[in-house]
Amino acid sequence: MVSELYKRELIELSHNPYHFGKPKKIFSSHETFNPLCGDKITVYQSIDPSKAIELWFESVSCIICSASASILMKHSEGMDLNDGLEFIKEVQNAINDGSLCNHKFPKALHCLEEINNYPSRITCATLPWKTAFELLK
Amino acid sequence: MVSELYKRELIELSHNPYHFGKPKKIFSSHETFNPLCGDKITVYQSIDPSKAIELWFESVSCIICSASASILMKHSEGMDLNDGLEFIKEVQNAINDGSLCNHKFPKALHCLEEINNYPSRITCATLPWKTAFELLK
Amino acid sequence: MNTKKKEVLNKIRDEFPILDQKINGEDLIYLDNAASTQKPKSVINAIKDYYENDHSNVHRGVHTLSVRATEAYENARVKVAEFLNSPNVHQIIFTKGTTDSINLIASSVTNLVQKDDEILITSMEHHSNIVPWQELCKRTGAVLKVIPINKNGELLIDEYANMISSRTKIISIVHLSNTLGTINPVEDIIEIAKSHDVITVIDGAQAAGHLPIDVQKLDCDFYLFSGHKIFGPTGIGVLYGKENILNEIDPYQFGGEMILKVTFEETTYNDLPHKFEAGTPNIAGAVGIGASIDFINGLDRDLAHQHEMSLHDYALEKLEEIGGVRIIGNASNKSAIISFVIDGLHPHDIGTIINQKGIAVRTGHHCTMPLMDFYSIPGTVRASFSIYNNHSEVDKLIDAIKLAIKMLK
Amino acid sequence: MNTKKKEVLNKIRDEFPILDQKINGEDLIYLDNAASTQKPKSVINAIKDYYENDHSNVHRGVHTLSVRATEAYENARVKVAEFLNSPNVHQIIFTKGTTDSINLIASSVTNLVQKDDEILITSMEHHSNIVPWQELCKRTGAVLKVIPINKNGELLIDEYANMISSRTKIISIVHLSNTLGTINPVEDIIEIAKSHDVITVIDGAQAAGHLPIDVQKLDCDFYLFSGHKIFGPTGIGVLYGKENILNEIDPYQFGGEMILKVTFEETTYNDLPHKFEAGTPNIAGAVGIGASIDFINGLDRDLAHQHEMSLHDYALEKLEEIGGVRIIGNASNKSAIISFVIDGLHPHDIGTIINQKGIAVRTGHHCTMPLMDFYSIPGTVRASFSIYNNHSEVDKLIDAIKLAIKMLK
Ligand SMILES: Cc1ncc(COP(=O)(O)O)c(C=O)c1O
Ligand SMILES: Cc1ncc(COP(=O)(O)O)c(C=O)c1O
Repeated sequence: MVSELYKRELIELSHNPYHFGKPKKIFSSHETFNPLCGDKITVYQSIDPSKAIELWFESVSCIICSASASILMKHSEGMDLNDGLEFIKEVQNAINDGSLCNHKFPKALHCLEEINNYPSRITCATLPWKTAFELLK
Repeated sequence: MVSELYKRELIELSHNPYHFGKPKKIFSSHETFNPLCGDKITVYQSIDPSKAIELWFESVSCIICSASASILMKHSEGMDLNDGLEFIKEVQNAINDGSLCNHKFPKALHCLEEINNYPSRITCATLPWKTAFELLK
Repeated sequence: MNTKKKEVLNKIRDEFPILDQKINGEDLIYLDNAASTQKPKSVINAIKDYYENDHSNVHRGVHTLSVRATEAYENARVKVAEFLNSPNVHQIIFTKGTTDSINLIASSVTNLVQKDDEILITSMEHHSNIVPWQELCKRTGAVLKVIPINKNGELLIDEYANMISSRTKIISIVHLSNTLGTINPVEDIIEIAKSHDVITVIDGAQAAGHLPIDVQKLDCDFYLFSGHKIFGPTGIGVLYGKENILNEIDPYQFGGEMILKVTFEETTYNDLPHKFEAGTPNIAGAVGIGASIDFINGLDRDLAHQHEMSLHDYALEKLEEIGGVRIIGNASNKSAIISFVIDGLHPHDIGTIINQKGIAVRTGHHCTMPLMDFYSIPGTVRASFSIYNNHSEVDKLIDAIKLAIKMLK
Repeated sequence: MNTKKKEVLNKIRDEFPILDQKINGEDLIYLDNAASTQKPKSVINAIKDYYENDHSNVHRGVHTLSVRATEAYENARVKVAEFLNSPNVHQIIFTKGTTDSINLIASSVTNLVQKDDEILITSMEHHSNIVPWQELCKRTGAVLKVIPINKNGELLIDEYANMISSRTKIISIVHLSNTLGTINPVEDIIEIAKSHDVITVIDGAQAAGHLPIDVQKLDCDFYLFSGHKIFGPTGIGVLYGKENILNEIDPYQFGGEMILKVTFEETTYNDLPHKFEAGTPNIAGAVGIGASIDFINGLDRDLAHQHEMSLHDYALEKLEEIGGVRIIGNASNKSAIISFVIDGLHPHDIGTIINQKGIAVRTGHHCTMPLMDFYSIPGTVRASFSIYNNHSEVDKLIDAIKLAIKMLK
């Protein structure tokens, strides 16, 4: 059921995403497009990533993408660069194969698990993670 | 029946075509290809066509094409240029629509009438006429 | 609607086997016709029959199947020629689709285009009618100019008349916009272009299935469309061209069929239409597009048009009653395509939710990104109607949209 | 042949509905398989089922039919990737056919080719693998060089080794000659090319249906073939390319699907494979080629090969007994294709007469005119065998040829 995809918490997240907007200082940034719809997301790193990860984002995007970005911003914050990159890669894979309900991931990610049943929307969920990886790698 | 297409007289004609080969003197010449098979035919006019038509031909070609060319060489010989061009045009059309058995055409042409039932071979029959028309027009 | 008409329409709908299915437990409601139409039995069977009875390679064979396949293929060309009222059959070139047709032209005219020449397109073009011209401009140093539109989605004809000049070489415009539904006044546009000796290219991808097309009356140099948008198969398209220009421009692809004579030193090209059809063609595709033209010819086209427009008008009325809905494209001359956005909601989320109710609409930029930029929107929800849709489907669409709004707000 | 094998072969033959018909009152004997193979029920039904159940436009839709159509299309790509043992699925590009594939390459490599670079082909190439390179040479000032063959129709490998040099940029050769049946030693050819950093293009139009293909083992840069020659539909073909070179070369066609972002100023291209697939693809064609690969995978390929070669050997023996018959193509490594000429008779006349007996052979130059020039012949009669042919068909072919000779001499 589509109501399982559009869980309340997901919708809320998308209405009030964490670290949405340009940060005051920009260390680096990367922009990508969702090939499905042309939606654009820009991910910013506000400080030197060798110190810690601190991401912000701007996008015109759907609920799935905004909520996914919000979770990324929040849960990568303060991570060490290498750990962060690994985390991002793992989440990307888990979104693709529907294994987000794994104890190693933050609970917030569970609300994206259903996306695996909507193959045309998977890129909406992975786009922020893909963009952040490109930015930080 | 295919034996009606390959009438004895047609085969004989193709074995011994009239005015086959380069004439001693060449006034003009034109070469074309059969798009079906790549066969080449060259038609030569040996004298000034404003005096009279006198055609020769060289070709590597099938029975249909050789016989058709032979008939053309023979029956256009000595014609006035305008009459000749009209004759050539009319025969081309008649080959296409299967109306060669018309009293206005030389009897020799009747042996080509069946070609109309072999659509893929029509160009074999019309090629010499088309080439001659291009040459003389 | 009277019962007679209803019966006719129901009968037509029965011709489309795909429509008779459940999606997520609900009746399929297919409103994505501008992306691709469904296929009537007659088209599906024509392809099947061809493969079961007549298939062979064409043109160079003397055996019966080859003759039959050639006839099937060439008969399809005759049907297309009549469909467009082309003066000659050999002015019809089969391609892979509209995109292939435009790429063919944009590539083959290269030698006619010089530095600083201008190519005109419009703000409402499909990417297929933008990017090939950008590439032509890159190759030649020509300049791409864009005819603007107003917020209703109508071309600014006066601007166009000002933009066209002796530098203009080509104008390529969409007949019927896939995003806005706008029907452009192509006759007038072509007339103005002709008076400046400009080559006219009409992208008829959307128009060919909905409007009667007469290329002689239009007097355009090129007209293009795709089989899959006129009830025909995928992988086949049409390029109509005026004879003189088809003879003048270069061939596009090279290989079998398009040659008369090949040596390693030199190659002689074949006559029209073969000059532009290299390689084994999509024979079954041509057979299919022929059958789709027969299908269209068998329709009462006035009835079809009335019916589609009545669905359009009805849906528009109902949509406008929903709070927060904004219609994108309000041209005075329109076809049965409705694009809209809903305040605060993303088209994809709406599309995903109404799909739960069995409803197929297209969401996104519809391959018209510059147009999305013009309206400052990321994309739209687009419902596009065909002859087999009906009013109760519109009702369900409206209900589903209301549900989506409730769920997502 | 033992009864078990015979049963298997009969069962396979029953899969092809077209074969069960009379031509001119005689059983159809289809020996024109090198031009195009016939289609098994599974392929015809896959296309029909697709249109009856799943059709929609692909890639940009969120509704169920669009997801299904995308999956059907992309699954076909996976099948092709496995069929060729491609390291990655996105290295498989769908095209219109072999001719389209070669044109794509010859166009897209333009920027890699400089004046006086050399392009190598062979004397036995199909026009589709000659003319696109001639055009590339015209555009760039590169030089086309032709690797010679001997009278048996075998490539002169030593000559090739001498011809290749630091100037050589590309070699494009046929894997299996459609006219001669010659199987070229492509592994060796590619190995030599690699040691000179030469881009290798293999025209697999004839090979893909008859030989197991492993692009990783071959280590070629490009491999190409057509659906319609491997029991699949018309209008679909394949281009396999190595990832680095596919990324390096320019896109070929421009429009929808192949872009990431379009503005009127600038366009960003999409990733592989989409970069090379502009416009709505031939979705049903891809579904069909997928089904044809399933069909081939379901065959006992050793049995198929043995059977075809036994038909070849038997026909060859019988033909050589007929006075005046000359076989064109006697390579030591051959496939089940026999070309021949008969003293004093033109191939077309023979073809027309044996068609009266229901027999379909191809006659003419087979799109290899330079090869015809090499043998100083206008064309050949070509009988090409497939899995569904049988020995009694060969007998009838021989009888019909004898009849033709009697009639025409
Ligand atoms: C060896 C070879 N190369 C290329 C082609 C061209 O294939 P298509 O006509 O399917 O593009 C053919 C088929 O005629 C062929 O036999
Ligand atoms: C207006 C317009 N032009 C061009 C195209 C491209 O057509 P195709 O994808 O069939 O090549 C489309 C279809 O998407 C269209 O709607």
